[in-house]
Formats: sequence, structure tokens, C-alpha cells
Amino acid sequence: MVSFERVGLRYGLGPEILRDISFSLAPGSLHFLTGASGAGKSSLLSLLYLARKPSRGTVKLFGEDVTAIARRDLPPLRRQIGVVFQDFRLLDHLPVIDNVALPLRVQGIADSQVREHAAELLAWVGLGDHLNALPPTLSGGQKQRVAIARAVIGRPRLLIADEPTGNVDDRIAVRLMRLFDELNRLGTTIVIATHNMQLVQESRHPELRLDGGALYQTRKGAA
Amino acid sequence: MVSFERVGLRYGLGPEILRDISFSLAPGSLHFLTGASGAGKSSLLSLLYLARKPSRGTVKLFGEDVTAIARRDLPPLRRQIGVVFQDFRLLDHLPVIDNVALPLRVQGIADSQVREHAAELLAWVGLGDHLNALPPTLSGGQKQRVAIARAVIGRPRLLIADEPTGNVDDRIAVRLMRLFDELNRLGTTIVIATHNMQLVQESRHPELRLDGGALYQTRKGAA
Amino acid sequence: MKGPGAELKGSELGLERDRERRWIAGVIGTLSLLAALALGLALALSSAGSKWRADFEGIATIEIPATPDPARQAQQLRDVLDILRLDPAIETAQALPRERAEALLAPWLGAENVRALPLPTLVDARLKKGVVFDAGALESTIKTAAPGAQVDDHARWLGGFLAVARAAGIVAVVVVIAVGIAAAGAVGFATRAGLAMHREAVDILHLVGAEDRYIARQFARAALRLAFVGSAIGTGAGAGVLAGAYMLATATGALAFPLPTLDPLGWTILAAVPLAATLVAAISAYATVMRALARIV
Amino acid sequence: MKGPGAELKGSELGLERDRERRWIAGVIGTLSLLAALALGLALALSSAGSKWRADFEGIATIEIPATPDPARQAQQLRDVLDILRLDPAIETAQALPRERAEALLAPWLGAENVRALPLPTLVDARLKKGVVFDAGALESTIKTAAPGAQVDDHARWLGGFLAVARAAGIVAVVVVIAVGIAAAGAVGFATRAGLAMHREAVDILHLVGAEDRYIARQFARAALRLAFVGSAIGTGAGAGVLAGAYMLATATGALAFPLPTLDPLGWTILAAVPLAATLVAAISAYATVMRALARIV
Ligand SMILES: Nc1ncnc2c1ncn2[C@@H]1O[C@H](COP(=O)(O)OP(=O)(O)OP(=O)(O)O)[C@@H](O)[C@H]1O
Ligand SMILES: Nc1ncnc2c1ncn2[C@@H]1O[C@H](COP(=O)(O)OP(=O)(O)OP(=O)(O)O)[C@@H](O)[C@H]1O
Ligand SMILES: [Mg+2]
Ligand SMILES: [Mg+2]
Repeated sequence: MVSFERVGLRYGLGPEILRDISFSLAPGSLHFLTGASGAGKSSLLSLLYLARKPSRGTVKLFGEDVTAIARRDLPPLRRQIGVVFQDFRLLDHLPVIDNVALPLRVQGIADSQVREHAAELLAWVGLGDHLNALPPTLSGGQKQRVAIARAVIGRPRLLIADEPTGNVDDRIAVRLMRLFDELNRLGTTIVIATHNMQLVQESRHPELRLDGGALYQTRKGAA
Repeated sequence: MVSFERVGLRYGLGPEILRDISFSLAPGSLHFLTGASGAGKSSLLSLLYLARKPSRGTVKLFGEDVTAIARRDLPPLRRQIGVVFQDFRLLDHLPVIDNVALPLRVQGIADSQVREHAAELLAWVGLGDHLNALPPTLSGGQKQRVAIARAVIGRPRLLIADEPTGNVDDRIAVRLMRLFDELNRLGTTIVIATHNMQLVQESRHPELRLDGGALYQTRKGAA
Repeated sequence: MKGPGAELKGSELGLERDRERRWIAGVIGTLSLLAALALGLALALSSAGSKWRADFEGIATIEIPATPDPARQAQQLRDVLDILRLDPAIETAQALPRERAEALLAPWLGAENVRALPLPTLVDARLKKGVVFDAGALESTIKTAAPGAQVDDHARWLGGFLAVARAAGIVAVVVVIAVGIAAAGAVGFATRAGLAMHREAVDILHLVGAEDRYIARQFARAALRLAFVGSAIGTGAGAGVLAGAYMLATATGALAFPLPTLDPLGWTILAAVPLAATLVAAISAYATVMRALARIV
Repeated sequence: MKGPGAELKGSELGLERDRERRWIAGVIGTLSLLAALALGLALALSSAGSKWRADFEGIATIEIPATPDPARQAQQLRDVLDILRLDPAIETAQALPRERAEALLAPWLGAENVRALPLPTLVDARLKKGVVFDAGALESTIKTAAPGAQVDDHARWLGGFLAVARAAGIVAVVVVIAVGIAAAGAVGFATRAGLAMHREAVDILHLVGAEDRYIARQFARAALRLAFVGSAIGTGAGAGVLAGAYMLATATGALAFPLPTLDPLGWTILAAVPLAATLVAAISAYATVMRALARIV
């Protein structure tokens, strides 16, 4: 599903943020990605969701070497990946429902179908009565849930979430984890970066820990 | 220091987010503000840092009724308030050190003094080696610490933090809480909105809880 | 707040709400106005050229200088007419009545005085079509009969005028091409500015799987809309100026230039200006976005 | 990455990096060019007016018509000169030499023929300063000596010309005012667009305690910079066009208009155009921001 081979990443002429990272994720697995602030979690995830290419090494996704892929072949790959960004990245001038519908819209799927589906998903994350709100009028936790709905609407094979419980209280955090679990059971491979150690410890899923640019696979477990 | 009298807040023609809120904060106190996502924490704080006026009721700050204040008298009041926003609100095109220096700069204080002070503060929050980085190149937790440094550089009498530990791990969360405690001991009145119930429970400071638009003062305590 | 279904298809970037880029409509409008005026002027000159050529091509004028002796001058005229009748290139020849010359001088000398004056005689000769006419050779021959006589086949000034009209046509084409390049450049600039402004939204679209052309289409559509409005107004203003100039010219009778108000080809060419401008803008925006996006990951 | 201290004071909004608003320099430039041309033309006309007035005011021309009898015409001239010498409004009077009139007609009739012709006689009369001169009355008197004689004191065409120059001056002032209003409007529009673009940054500045005028100053500074560059280029181009026109006019000798190349007042007025434009832009930006900010919390 996902495999990194001796991957290194640096920004510009800076030091290597990630050094010699090798790991692979089995289809249908769920992993937590942990590490101190600035350890490189978001950076590693950005390699996974194809926002940048590694400085060295190989990243394989769904069996394809994405470091060698042509630009025009990226969109179909990206459509199989759902992402919840740490800073949400919603389009402020579009109503919530259109933000959620975006991944289907850009594929040219008919509006009527898309909106119904988006409305269902928003109800599912508890925002059924905010369909037409604009993102700037939402609370932090509400935005986060819109971001999650957008990430899953395309039924991605790989779901990536960066700190998805950072802005919600424990009750919602637990609910979101159950939601991720459910998607995982339906076959989606999931990677969740988080600071919430309680969440990690209470879960049966394995943890990948970043420290000093290296990746440690602790609790080789259930997946 | 701060007192709310029968304060109500609605956005546009929507329902009242806050209803009949009355409370007061003693000088030198530290309060947590809790509540579910969407309960109105950020909204209440925005009344405190003078970003909006309540729909009804009276808000007094430092003894002045800010609901009746003239526009031109706001800046001096705002300079006595430091804010850490939930979404950081850094200026992306300015280096970190200039972002931190901003509150002093807009008061016309000489650059030389300001920069030294900003550099010290950044070292104090653990970003001494990122003085000239631009915010988009920082990790989530790093941005949050820049936002905190900016909030305290003006030695505010009132410090308001919205989810200041949302993007950092427990180790840094504890360090930040110690930092707030320290500022509080030096006399700063502090209000922290948070979902981190562990943080609240481990602290000796009182909690204000928002629920259904009403405010409940639990654990009337130390302050 | 907008209701569901209230937004336009393909408005994810919200480009249509950018007031900052509306100046491009003004630029395209001004350029269209320029293009319309250049084209209109060139068409006017070319149509005037055809008319003047029809009027003056095929006519030569012979001037026999004034002499104090009217009888001698009359004899010279008869000799010249004889020569002209024998010339194979000349169809007909006819002396202009003396009144034409008198009318020219009357304001200077008083009509009464002029009547007593010796005046030059003018002869109009209609040339045969398709036969080469050599004004120089004819002049030499005529000078034997009437010393100092001159032959003017209008070729010099008509040729000069036609050269000017041709040059104006070339200038108009150059202006239209320059205007097209300037419009494409301005739209390219505005599009790059728009890309920079919406960089974040473009990133989001990419990350949710949008193809470059999906994004480029939105910019092309926005440019198309602005360019169409601008160029329609600009071309309309240009056509208005041309029509106004025509009316002024006919009203005062000051200009001999027939303006191409009723030339259907001319109006078609003018009407094509906004369409061309719109097309140029849309293509420029599309190409700019595709090129810019190819440079990012 | 910028080192500490590398950035300009007061650049918190980063307005100087907005490429989207650079068009305002082009607009201000075009408007300045317009203002410079309008002013230059008005100054040229006014200076030409002074010169022509100096040349022609105080001179009257008397024309005695041609008669076939030269002796009679000479007698008429003598009579007219006598009348003129007695007129209290006339300082001196002098007949123009016959050659002047001959030169005018030679191209038409041939120099030889003209020499034998009866021609009208022209007399220049210099008027006394401060004495009222009645051309009509003089003409009646002269007609008794020389029937058909005409007196022209140039007042009509000089008056017409001066009226045109005055009208041009008024038009120039109106153009400059309109240009100023348009510039202020464009800057206001661009500033509102800039405020919208940087709304978030403006909010941040407010929340950390910045006063409205602190923010307004940044916009004023940005507008000032753009307007200065634009208007300097535009006014320079306008001055170039005026200088080019002057050179062309003097080289071809085609124009009798002396252009104000060396009139220090004229150049000062032209030099004031970019300064005025810059000032207008800065003030408009400042006022726009202050007004817009007063409307938010
Ligand atoms: N675009 C960038 N350019 C330069 N440096 C960057 C960029 N993005 C991140 N960095 C640097 O890379 C390091 C790792 O950042 P990253 O965002 O991956 O950390 P993280 O583990 O996600 O942290 P957090 O838990 O705070 O979100 C940081 O030191 C950061 O300053
Ligand atoms: N600008 C706005 N316009 C309209 N509604 C708004 C606006 N800002 C907030 N709201 C609404 O007010 C309610 C409270 O929002 P608020 O951001 O205060 O919640 P919160 O307690 O901070 O939540 P969170 O923990 O998720 O940050 C939400 O339902 C939100 O949709
Ligand atoms: Mg991160
Ligand atoms: Mg909040």
C-alpha cells in the first residue's frame, strides 16, 4: 500500500528534517504517527499525500513509485487519498457543503448526486444544520469536522489525518476515533498524526514515532 | 478587572450563542474556559479582546464600559490585552521575530529595543534558532509558540489564550502551562480556553464552563 | 448566505469576486478602442482611396500658360487639342471653360479685373483604359505647340495618397497585432497575479485531485468574462467615435473622406474585435495557468 | 530569507509586494500624461497668444482695390495716406511695396504676367497706444477717396484666436481637475481592494493595538510610491511629446505657434504635475482607509 525506502527530506538548504526513513503500511492498517512538535510529522504526511517529493529515497503508493511519476498522473492518485490538514484548508468563500463536495466536483461528477452525499456526511459528523454556513463562521472544532467530511467523501483508499483531534474535546475526539475505526474496518488504510498520547495508548493500533529525523515503529501490533 | 453583566451575543440573525452571561474576574486570577466544540468559547473570548461588541449587556474591562467606548479609545485598551488565537493569526510574509515584535512596533517603539526583546522571548518559548523563519515554514506547534510570544511581549495586564495547547504534545503543554502560571504570578490576569480536561483537572485554577449559551462557574477556587 | 445550488458551476476559486483584477477589463477596453480606431481609420482610408482612384485615375490635366495675347493662346489650345486627339492613349480631351480659372482669381483681383486678364487654359483628357500613358513624352510634344505647357496625370499625388492609405493599412495591422500582444500580456500578468492571490485555494484543488486544466479553465472563464465586457465597451466606444467623426465630416462637408459606415466588410471586421480580444484573453489565461502550474510540484 | 533589520519600517502589511495593485501606477501615469499635454497645450496657446497680440495688436491694414488705371490707383493711395496722417488714432502709415502682392500671385499667373497686372495696394498703419480706433468710421472716410477700400484692424481674427486660447486654458483647467478626481477615485478603488485583500492582516494589526492612522499611513505610503513612479513617467512622456512637437514645428516651420519650451513658469507648472498626483494619491489612500476603518468595529 505505502512503502518508504531510505527517504530523506530537507527544506531548501536547511538540515534534513527526515533521515533515512524506511517503512511500509499494509492495506487496511491504521497507524498513529507521533513525535514532538517540529519532529517532522506534518512533513512526513505531506510526502504521503503527494504535496512534495522527498529529497532522496523512494516513496511507493499503491504499488507506484511516486517519486518518478509524471505530473499529469498525479490527480488520479490524489483522488484515492483523503487528507485532513492540521490547519483545515477550507475554501472560505464556499459554503460548508460545497467544501465537502469539492473532491467529487473536481472529478466532474454531477452536482445533484454530490450535494446529497455531502449533506449526509455533514450530518454524520454532527454538522447537519450548518450546511450553508461559510467556514469563517464556524468554531475551530466545527471546521475540523468539515475537513474530515471532505477527506472521506471520495471513499479514499488511504486516509491521512494531521492532528484531527487537536481542536475538539475528548468526547468528540472519541467519536472521531470511532469514525476512523469504522472507515478502517471498511478497508481504508489510515495514518493519524497526533499529540494525544491518551488516544494512542487506548487504541489497539500501532504507533510510528518520529524522533531526531528517524522513525521508530513501536508496539508492532494489530494491523 | 473584567466583568460581564447579562451579556448576550448573536451572529447576524442567528440564535443567541451566549445568553445572559454574568461573571467577573479578579485582577491576578487565572481561569480556564471550557465547553463543547461550538459552545461559544472563542466567541466569549472575542468579546474580552474587543474584537466585537455584545448584542446586549455590558462588558467592563479595567473598570471601563467597553460597550460604550469610542473607536479611537480602543487601541490603548487593546495594548493592555495579549491574545493567543486558536488559528494563530501570524503575518505570513514577516519573519517570526517581526511577528513577535508587532505589538510594540505599532506603538512606535524603536526597532532596536523591540527586536532584542522579541529574540529573548522566542528563545524562552524554544524558538531561539527560528528568529528569521517565515510562519509558513513552521510546524503547527512552532506557530502556536510564536503566537504566545507575540501575546506576552507587550506585558499585558490581561492575557487571553484560545486553545494554546491544541497543537503541542503533553510535554510542551505542561511547559506552556508553567509559563502561564509564571506570568500569572507576576500579576497578569489570564483566561485560557481549552479542551484539555487533564490540564484543567491537574491545575489549582478555577474553571468557567459554557453550556447551552450559559456560563457555569465550577470549582470556585484559588484565584 | 447562498442557498444550495445557488453558485455557478466551476466557481471554486471565487475568481469572479476579485475586484482587484477588474482593471483588466479597462485595459482590454482601451486596447479594443485603439484597435477599433486603427481598423476604422484604415478602412476609411482604403475606401476613400478606391473612390478617389475611381474619380481621378484615367484623367490627365494639361495647363497652357497665360499669354497677354488671347488669339495666340486660342491657337495654342487648338494645336494642343489636335495633338491630344492623335495620341493613342487618350480617349477624349476637352478644354475647361475660362470661368473655372476666373473663379479662382476673383477674390484676389476683383471679378471685374479678372475678366480682362490673360489666364492659363486647362484641358481635361480622359485616358484609354489598358493603354500605357506617358505624361513626360506627351508634355514634350505639347511644349512644341505651347511653350511652358504642363501635363499632370495626377499619378504623383494619387500615388502618394494611395501609398499613404496602404501605409495606414499596414500601420493598422501592426497596431492590431501590437494590441493583441499587449492584451495577451496584460491578461497573462493579471492571471499570474490571480494565481498568486489564490495560491492556497489552487493548492487545495490540487490536493483533492483537480487536474491543471480544471484550474486553468476557471481562470480562462474569468478572463473571458472580463475581456468580453471590456472589449465590447471599448469597441462600441470606438465605433461611436468613428460614427461621430463621419457625421461631423458629412455635416460640415469638411472632409472628402468617405467613411466606411455602410461597408458591410468594415463593420464585420469591427465586430470581430471584441470576439478576438475575448478569445485572446481566454487563451492567454489558460496558457499562463498551465505553464505556471507545470512549474510547481 | 530576510535578515533582522532588513525590512522597511512600517511594512507590516506587505503592501509593497502586491503586484495586483501596480496597475494604479499605469493609471496615474496615463492621467499625468493627459494633464501634462493639456497644460502644455494651454501654455503653448497662451504664449502664442501673447506673441501674436504683440505682433498684430496696434496695426491696421488698408487695402485699396486694383484698378486698370495705375495713375488713378497711385492718386487713391496718396489720398488715403493723407487721410491716415490726419487721423488722431494713427501713429504712422506706410504702403507695402508692390512686390509683396506680386509674390502672392506669381505662382498662379507666372511672374512675367503678374508684373503687367493691376494689383491692389496694401497700407500698414501703426495705431497710437491708448487711443480708441474705429475701423468702421475710418473705412467710410477712406471709401470717399478710394471706392471699395477696406480697413482691417485684425481685431476679429486676433480676438477669435485669443478666445480660442482662453477656451483652451479653461479646458486645460477642467481636464486637470477631472484628471485629479479620476486619480483620486482610482486610488480610492485600489485602496479599498487592498484593504479587502489584507483584511486579515489589518484585523491583526488592530487587535495588537494599532491605531487607524498607523494602518492608513501604510496605505498612503504605498499609494504615494506607486503614484510617484507612474506620474513621473507619465509627465516625462508628456513633456517629451511637447518637446518633440516643438522640435517638429520649428524644424518644418509649419507652425506659427511658439511652444513654451523656455517659459520657466510653464516648466514649473509641468513639474508640479507629478507632485500634485503623488499628493492626491497619498491623501486619497489615507482618507479612504480612515473612512473604511471607521465602519468596522
Ligand atoms: N515549508 C517549510 N520550509 C522550511 N522549513 C519547514 C517547512 N515546513 C516545515 N519546516 C520545518 O520542518 C520541521 C518539521 O516541521 P513539521 O511541520 O513537519 O513538524 P510537526 O512534527 O508536524 O510539528 P507539529 O506537531 O508542531 O505540527 C520544523 O522545524 C519546521 O520549521
Ligand atoms: N462569525 C460568525 N458568524 C456566524 N456564526 C459564528 C461566527 N463565529 C462563530 N459562529 C458560531 O457560533 C458558535 C460558537 O462558535 P465558537 O467559535 O465560539 O465555539 P467554540 O466554543 O470556540 O468551539 P471550538 O471548541 O470548536 O473552537 C458556533 O456554532 C459557530 O458556528
Ligand atoms: Mg504538524
Ligand atoms: Mg474556538
